[in-house]
Amino acid sequence: MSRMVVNATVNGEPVEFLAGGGQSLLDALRDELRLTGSKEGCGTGDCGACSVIVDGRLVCACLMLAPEAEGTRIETIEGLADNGHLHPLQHQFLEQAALQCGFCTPGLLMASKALLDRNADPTESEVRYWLAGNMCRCTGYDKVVRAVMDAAADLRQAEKPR
Amino acid sequence: MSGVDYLAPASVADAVSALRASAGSARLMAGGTDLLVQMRGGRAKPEVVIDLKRIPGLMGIRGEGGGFVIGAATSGAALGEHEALKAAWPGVIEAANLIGSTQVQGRASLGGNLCNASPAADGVPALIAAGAVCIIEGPAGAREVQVEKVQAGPGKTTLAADEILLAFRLPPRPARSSDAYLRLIPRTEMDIAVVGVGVSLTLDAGGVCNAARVSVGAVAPTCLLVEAAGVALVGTTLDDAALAKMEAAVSAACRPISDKRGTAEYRTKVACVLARRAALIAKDRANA
Amino acid sequence: MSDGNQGGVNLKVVGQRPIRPDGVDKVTGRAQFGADFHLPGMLTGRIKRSPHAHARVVSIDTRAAEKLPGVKAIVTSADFDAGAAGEVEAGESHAAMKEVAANCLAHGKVLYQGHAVAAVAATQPEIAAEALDLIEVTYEVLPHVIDVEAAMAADAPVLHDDMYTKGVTPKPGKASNVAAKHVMGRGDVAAAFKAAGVIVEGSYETAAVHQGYIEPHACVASWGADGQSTIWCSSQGQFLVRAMVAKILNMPLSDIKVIPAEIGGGFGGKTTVYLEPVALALSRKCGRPVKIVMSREEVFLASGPTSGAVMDVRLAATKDGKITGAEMTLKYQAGAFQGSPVNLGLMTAFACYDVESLALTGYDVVSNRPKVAAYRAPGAPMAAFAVESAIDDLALKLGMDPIDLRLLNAVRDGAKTVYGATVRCCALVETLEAIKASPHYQTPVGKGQARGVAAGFWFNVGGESSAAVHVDEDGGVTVVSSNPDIGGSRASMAMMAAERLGLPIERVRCTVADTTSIGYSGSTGGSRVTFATGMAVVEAAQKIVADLKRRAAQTWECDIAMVEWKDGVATCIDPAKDVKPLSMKAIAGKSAKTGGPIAAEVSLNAQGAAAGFGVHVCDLEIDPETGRTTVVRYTAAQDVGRAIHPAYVEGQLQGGAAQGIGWALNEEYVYGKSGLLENASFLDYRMPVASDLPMIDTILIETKPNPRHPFGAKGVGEVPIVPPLAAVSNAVSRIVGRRMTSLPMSPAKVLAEMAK
Amino acid sequence: MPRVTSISGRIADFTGGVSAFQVEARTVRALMRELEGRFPGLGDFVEDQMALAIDGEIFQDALGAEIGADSEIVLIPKIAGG
Repeated sequence: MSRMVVNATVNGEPVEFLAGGGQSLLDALRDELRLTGSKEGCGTGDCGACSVIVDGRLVCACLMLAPEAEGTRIETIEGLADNGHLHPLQHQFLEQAALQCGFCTPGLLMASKALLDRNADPTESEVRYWLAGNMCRCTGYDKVVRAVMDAAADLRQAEKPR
Repeated sequence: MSGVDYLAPASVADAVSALRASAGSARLMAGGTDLLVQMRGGRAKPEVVIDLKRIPGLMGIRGEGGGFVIGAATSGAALGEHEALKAAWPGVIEAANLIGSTQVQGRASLGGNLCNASPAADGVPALIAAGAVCIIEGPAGAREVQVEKVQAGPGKTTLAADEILLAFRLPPRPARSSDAYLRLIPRTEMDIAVVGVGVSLTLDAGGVCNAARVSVGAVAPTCLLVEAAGVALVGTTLDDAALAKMEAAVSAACRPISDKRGTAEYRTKVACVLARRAALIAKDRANA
Repeated sequence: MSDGNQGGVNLKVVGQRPIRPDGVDKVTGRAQFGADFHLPGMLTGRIKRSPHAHARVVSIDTRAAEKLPGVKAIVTSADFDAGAAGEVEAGESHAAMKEVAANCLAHGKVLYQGHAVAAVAATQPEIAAEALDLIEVTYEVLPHVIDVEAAMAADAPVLHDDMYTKGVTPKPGKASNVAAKHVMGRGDVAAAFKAAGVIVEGSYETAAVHQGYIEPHACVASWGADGQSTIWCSSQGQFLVRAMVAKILNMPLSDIKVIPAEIGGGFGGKTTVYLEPVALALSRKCGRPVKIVMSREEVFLASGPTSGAVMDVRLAATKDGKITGAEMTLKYQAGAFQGSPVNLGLMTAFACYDVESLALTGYDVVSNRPKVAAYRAPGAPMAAFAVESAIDDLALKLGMDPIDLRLLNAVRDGAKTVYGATVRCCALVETLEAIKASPHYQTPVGKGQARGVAAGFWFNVGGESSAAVHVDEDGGVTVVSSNPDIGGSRASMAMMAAERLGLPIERVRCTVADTTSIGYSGSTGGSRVTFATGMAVVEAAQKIVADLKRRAAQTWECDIAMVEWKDGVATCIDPAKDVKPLSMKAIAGKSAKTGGPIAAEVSLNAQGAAAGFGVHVCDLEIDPETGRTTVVRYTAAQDVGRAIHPAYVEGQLQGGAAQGIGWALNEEYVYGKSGLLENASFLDYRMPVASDLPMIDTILIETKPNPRHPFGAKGVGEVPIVPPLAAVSNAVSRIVGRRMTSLPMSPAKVLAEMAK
Repeated sequence: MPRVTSISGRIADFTGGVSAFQVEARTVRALMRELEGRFPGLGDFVEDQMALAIDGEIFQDALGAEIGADSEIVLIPKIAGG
């Protein structure tokens, strides 16, 4: 089996790792880079627990081969907080109790970030459809949706010129 | 997945020669959202994966001859962000954007959707209805073929083992033309279509339909072009009688199976319902 | 007030909504779940599973696999201690360990597709996968049976030739798939039906459904050369894992340390073992740590689910709606081994209603499906679906408001349940009234929509728990809990300790201990943790308060009765003493001089858990041409005693409702003719996604705090999955115009009913 | 004397069909002993697999719980949960 050297940027840091040709990006993140915040709930792109942002696009890390990451810019949950300062989404998830077991939370947060990166003021329906690929079995989504909408409001507030 | 080699050729020629060199042990990958699932489940065991996304012509959308050429590996998300394409072919784009979740949209492509050859592929009925043409490259050079000629059965296409689907050509759009795609799934998202229907049509100045194509998915081993359904609409204003005739044609064309996703009877019934609804949406859009 | 039972007055922390102590780890990806552990030299374990629904294992040839470079160990059931018997408390019933062992690795026969037959540990995942292919299992395929009524038929293939129906006298002469018959009842049912003004009846069925936790089962096991072993795993009970592994591998409990990982959902499905004994057996064979993680397909094939059920119910009532008698028969799938929650179905079926005469019969039936595991209020949702549907029929027949009908029949304190308990601190009436008065119920039903109402009950339990409270030298506090935190219990533990100690919540942290670091505790299940472990926490905090007062009295040289503890400060109330109050920090800082470290551990067996009641209302619409249902508005009200952290209590109601809606509309195990599961994936199992649901409004009823808990808490986690099945189906039935009797109400089924 | 009934048909497997009887015991521990003495196997079965409702209150694994002279004891399946 041939393994190849992959160079990419993960959470702003250049990384180099060895990847098998058939290895998923998720396995590479978890097993090679030990970034275990991205979770495997299904391995088939149905649950979104492994959501990461690659070159600005939200993807399931389980549905991308590790060698494809060559030259890309990858954002994972480990990079969402800025130097120890929680992102407004992380704040709101905590404030609103938008997690119970917390297993789907990293994926939900990354998916929500990708949404707010392109839509500063999403409707409830837009949030729900955008997050349809992120399964949560604990919360019934109510508090998750509220947290995302309130984080959007926080971000809009922070953007306002003072 | 041991022993899998990953190749990312930068040109079509390199991809074709890699494909030939693999002697049948390679799989082409666009977004990979079907292939990786099959590899994980052991249903696909390629020795080589040829990633097409680094080939310029396979990615992106360009205008050509009044129509559009869509690179076969272009992601659904990129299609949805192309305003001109969306305005001309809203049905094709809504179909492409129904494939999987937001995450899957970041990867899944119409080319992959077609070549995966699922009878329930969301993108395919819309492309067939649109009259889209596939641009295919092989050792003998390029050829073009109608989308409806590509699927050969579940998981099978009419492409030769050493051919590569490069792009789709969407024809120029006459005035007062539009299209629509509808599917039925039990949930609101994330399901495979139980039935999918694409309708594309053109109206004349008086609102009479002068061209129409209807295609259905998940009701036969391949997505079908139902020519009689399109014929039923031509020359009408999509009145109840015409729609009933179209539904009868759709119903006659359906030969579904009963499986975990739906019964044969239900699929046929719903195909008619969706065909009528999609036709009316396309009509409204064409009038708009 | 000094430090007595605070009940509901003057609470400063309890009832607030602080951020959970483990929150930051969970939103930053740092929380370590079962699959996140990595040890040096660790091997990957994989399980070889049966491709058949029912077969005799003729032989297992592992020779070729053993020769594959990188393969370090292979185990089969021969590697388990053959004498493993005895029983360990688990899930909804007592699991016979022989059967748990045979479920972890098949012994003689495979009883369902996906049943584990062997396992391998190898240096790389790819090698482990290749080794699985090289293990050659020869099967003699046997006829299979999937559905519960087919399994009960006289000519059905029998799974266990030593299974004779229990609970029938005389003992049956021949083995069958009916593991047990249960009968409960009281009064004179025949007379009730004879005198009835109205009778309604119906037959119902529900599909097997999976708990659907997003985290697949995962563990790492490491066996030491001296036999001392460590297991890291996500489970609902580290002590339960230890007990089961010890029995299956015939090891002393003290040689096994189980470290609970963060758990990615369980809902009852992680109250047993699948992987842990296998991983430890592999590690024992090769001396290296072994990690096994299930794929999602394996989770569906070989863990969970809960029983599908076939049910008949018949109600007798007076013309003004008083239910006077009921008959019910429940047939529950147990999966491959006995132990469906049918008993609990019988006990809960009419628990919301004061019905004089009852005749209830249940059957526990094995078939070639995965062994069922506990699932949130095990056994109750299906029975409630049948009963609440029948009550809706009664309301329609009598032209009564469904809430008024339930109010007329609702149990109140002092009522006798069919299972012998007397109802106490029950707020079902208040819960029904709250729904009736809710903005939702007060809003007219939308055009083209319908509304369904249903109630539900769960016992909630207490049981064995341990907790410790440690006062740090700076006056901060660490609470050590004995229960895996599945949905925020560290927050409620810390809050209860803070409340009793009079500290701000920020000064109290909470951790979950491994099996060597705290006394025994039952699992996180049965809605028991906030009640029982919470009781241990509060008692430990109470001991700390007493100790702090003693130390203050010692410092001041006064009588301890003259010391008051309030807001985290000791004050001397002896007017003769002129001393400054002593803070927690001041006392803790000098603890060495007043008797040493300040800590307390409490282990107890909590009695006095109080049952909970829920009432849900659901508005929905149906596409008349496709049969697709859309839930447009949903409200859940529940009798919660007192909400310690209301946001997490609301979350329990919302999550339970969502699971119940999935159960009602789309979730099911689909089997083909060959007895194989056709939808072992999230894609085709169809749990609700965000766009499938509306906001779920909640109403917490706190009028009847549980007097047996220091702050009045009742369990809350399980009740909310009981009402939704019928709340949804009652609404669907009203639109369809016929009683929907079969779950899930998938579009095709609804359309077919509408066409009738 | 305290009176014992059961809602579980399983008890009949041990009692030969008897479903209600009186006992002398004044604690749960004594009750288990008495059940085992009268119906071999039943005491152990109840102790391992059953809970008790004593005068309407449920006790699980509570051998020390007291039984009044006129108590009503119902043997019920143990309740756990999910």
